[in-house]
Amino acid sequence: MTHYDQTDTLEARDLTCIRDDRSLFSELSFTLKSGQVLLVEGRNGSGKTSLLRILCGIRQPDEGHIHWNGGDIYRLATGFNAVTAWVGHKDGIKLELTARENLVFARSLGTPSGLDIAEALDAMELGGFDDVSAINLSAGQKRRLALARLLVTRSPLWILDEPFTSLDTHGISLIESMINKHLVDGGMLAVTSHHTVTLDSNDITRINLSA
Amino acid sequence: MNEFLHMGGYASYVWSSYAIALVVLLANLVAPLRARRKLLTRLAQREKRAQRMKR
Amino acid sequence: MKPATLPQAFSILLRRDLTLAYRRRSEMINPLLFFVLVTALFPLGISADPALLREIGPGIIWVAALLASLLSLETVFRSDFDDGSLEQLLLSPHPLSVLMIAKVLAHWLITGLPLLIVAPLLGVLLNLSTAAMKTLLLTLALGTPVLSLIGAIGVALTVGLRKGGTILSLLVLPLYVPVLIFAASAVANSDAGLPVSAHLSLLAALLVLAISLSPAATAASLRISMS
Amino acid sequence: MLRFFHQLASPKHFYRISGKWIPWLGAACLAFMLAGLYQGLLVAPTDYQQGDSYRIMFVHVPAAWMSLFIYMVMAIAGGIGLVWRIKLAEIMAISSAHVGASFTFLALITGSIWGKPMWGSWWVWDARLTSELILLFLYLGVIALYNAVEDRRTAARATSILALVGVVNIPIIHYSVEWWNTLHQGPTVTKFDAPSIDFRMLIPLLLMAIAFKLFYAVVVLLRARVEVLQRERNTSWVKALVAEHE
Repeated sequence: MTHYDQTDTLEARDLTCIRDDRSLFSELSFTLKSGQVLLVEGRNGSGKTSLLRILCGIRQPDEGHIHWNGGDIYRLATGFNAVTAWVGHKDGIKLELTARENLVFARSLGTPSGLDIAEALDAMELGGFDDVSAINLSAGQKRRLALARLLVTRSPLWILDEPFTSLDTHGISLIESMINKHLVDGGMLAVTSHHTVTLDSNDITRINLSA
Repeated sequence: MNEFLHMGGYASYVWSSYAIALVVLLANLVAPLRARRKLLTRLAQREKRAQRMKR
Repeated sequence: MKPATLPQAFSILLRRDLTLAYRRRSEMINPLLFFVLVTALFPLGISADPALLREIGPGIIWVAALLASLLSLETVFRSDFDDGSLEQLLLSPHPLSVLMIAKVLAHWLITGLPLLIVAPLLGVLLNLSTAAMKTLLLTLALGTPVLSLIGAIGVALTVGLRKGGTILSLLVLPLYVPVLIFAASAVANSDAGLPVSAHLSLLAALLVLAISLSPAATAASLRISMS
Repeated sequence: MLRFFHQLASPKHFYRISGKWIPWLGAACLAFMLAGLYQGLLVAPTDYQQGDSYRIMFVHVPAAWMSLFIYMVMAIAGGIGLVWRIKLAEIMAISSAHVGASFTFLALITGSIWGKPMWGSWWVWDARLTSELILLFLYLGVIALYNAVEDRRTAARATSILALVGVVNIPIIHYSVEWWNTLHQGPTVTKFDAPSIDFRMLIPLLLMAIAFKLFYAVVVLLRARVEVLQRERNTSWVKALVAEHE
């Protein structure tokens, strides 16, 4: 239903990230095309999260550039934000709001995907929790609610930081199938994960930051 | 000479102002110099420690 | 499907913050109680002489308003930072400075406006004349939004810091001085029957300046603290 | 052109060049200061009104000028560092904060000492002194923010924004304090103007002003060099320097 433009490309050139005057990584270059996955691995503190935060534009690289379809993502700014969906360590949901209210707000911060709230909640097996205040959800349910924003918005580029944290095996397979569908639709994914990620796509570029 | 020091009766005001000015200026001059020396010795120790760890 | 238009996103964010505040109603009362309590302390500390209170009343109320607004500033970004929704705001397809206006407007409606509602009570406590009371409300109406707008810059700069609150007052209070001076002197003047149009127009000028400049500064500060 | 400027501003290059400049600047500063002191304390005539206490002006006024001047430099350098992301501009901005605060503090202290014989009290809510006091809080805010943020780069960029916000507010604060001052005390006795400026009083004032500017240049370069060493401590040229230093 949400078919993405097959020619989308995200190109990173000579990325360098410095923390406490020590470079976490330098001269990092890669290209991500439609349907491809970038898997970022490495020990804790090796800069996995920093790399993803640079990719989505929250943090600026100390050196190097990132281009989306040829345009520098800092010049594109809100244009690039419109095609990107970010789920970080924190869920990004308000505990005092209900599941539906959280998703309505998440949808207003992106391009609506046409999937309505109830359908998105069902897809995340949160059906019936529409009017439950998020504070009463379990950690796994909150994580799935956070990931549900990916269904209510249409973003070719998904950037997920440890998406599987606090998910049980059933939850993990649910998310993996969602990702597979996204990739089949021509979407792209940059992800970090300690769990082994079993995805159908064989087009996975691996970057190990503590190599 | 002591008439000069007397400053027409305002000696304490004038000289205290100039003394404070001197102290403030010197403090600003000494601080970075001391900081540089402290940093260099700290970096030297760090270098020594790195050497020892490598062996 | 097109992304939500800017006005839609603006109103959704504004409504979200107001709903959140409504669901944490108890917290909304704190700045108000602080405002009344601080004002009530001054007569105890100085004297109950009505004439004296009437003279220093405007200054007391305005200093208390300043401190109450400072106290409530933390809530503008604190909870969004803790639960991660601040990152989502930064990555929205809408200009961040406009979203900042929504955040600050919500903060003003939640904490600034109630000060106006309580002010007459304090006016009575400090024996202000009706003319002074009227001007007090006018200056609060013009001045408290400026406090929220400038305060938002300070909060954006200190949101990531563990003990951000302590230095927030040091960053923001010096910038509040012009508002305090024009507002308090306006109320004092009207008490003495003098014209206050100059003071109010200066306050209005500060408000226009704050509305045009501080959202962009707040957005830039947020991007830096979140990076 | 910017590419060239970016190259020039390479930390290693800056460290070497500033090392050469500092002795000359220091000597010039000393020369001007001695000349200023000589002119101010010996040559300038006694003022018929204030006697010799007005000589405090030769420290107070240049310090007040410097406190404003350095804040402007800090804001501009910070702005450049933010917009063009030039590391050196950030370093110059933050290296100016402490010396700027010191000059502001000096202006306040000497102002209050100068005021004592004239008005009989150590502090008078005079417009200029009050603005100077608020400026001191602005400086302390910048320094406090820089120390509160862990990551050096974020800290430098946060303080640059604060300095820019501050510099926009300085004229507004100054105007509102002037307005407030005329409201309460009237523009009479507390005017801080120097006594009828006799030409021989103007010379020391300018000499001291130049001396203070040179002093600022020396101190800001010294502090910037320490900051550069700190930030570049993992580079080979700093490691070589450290080895040399032992």
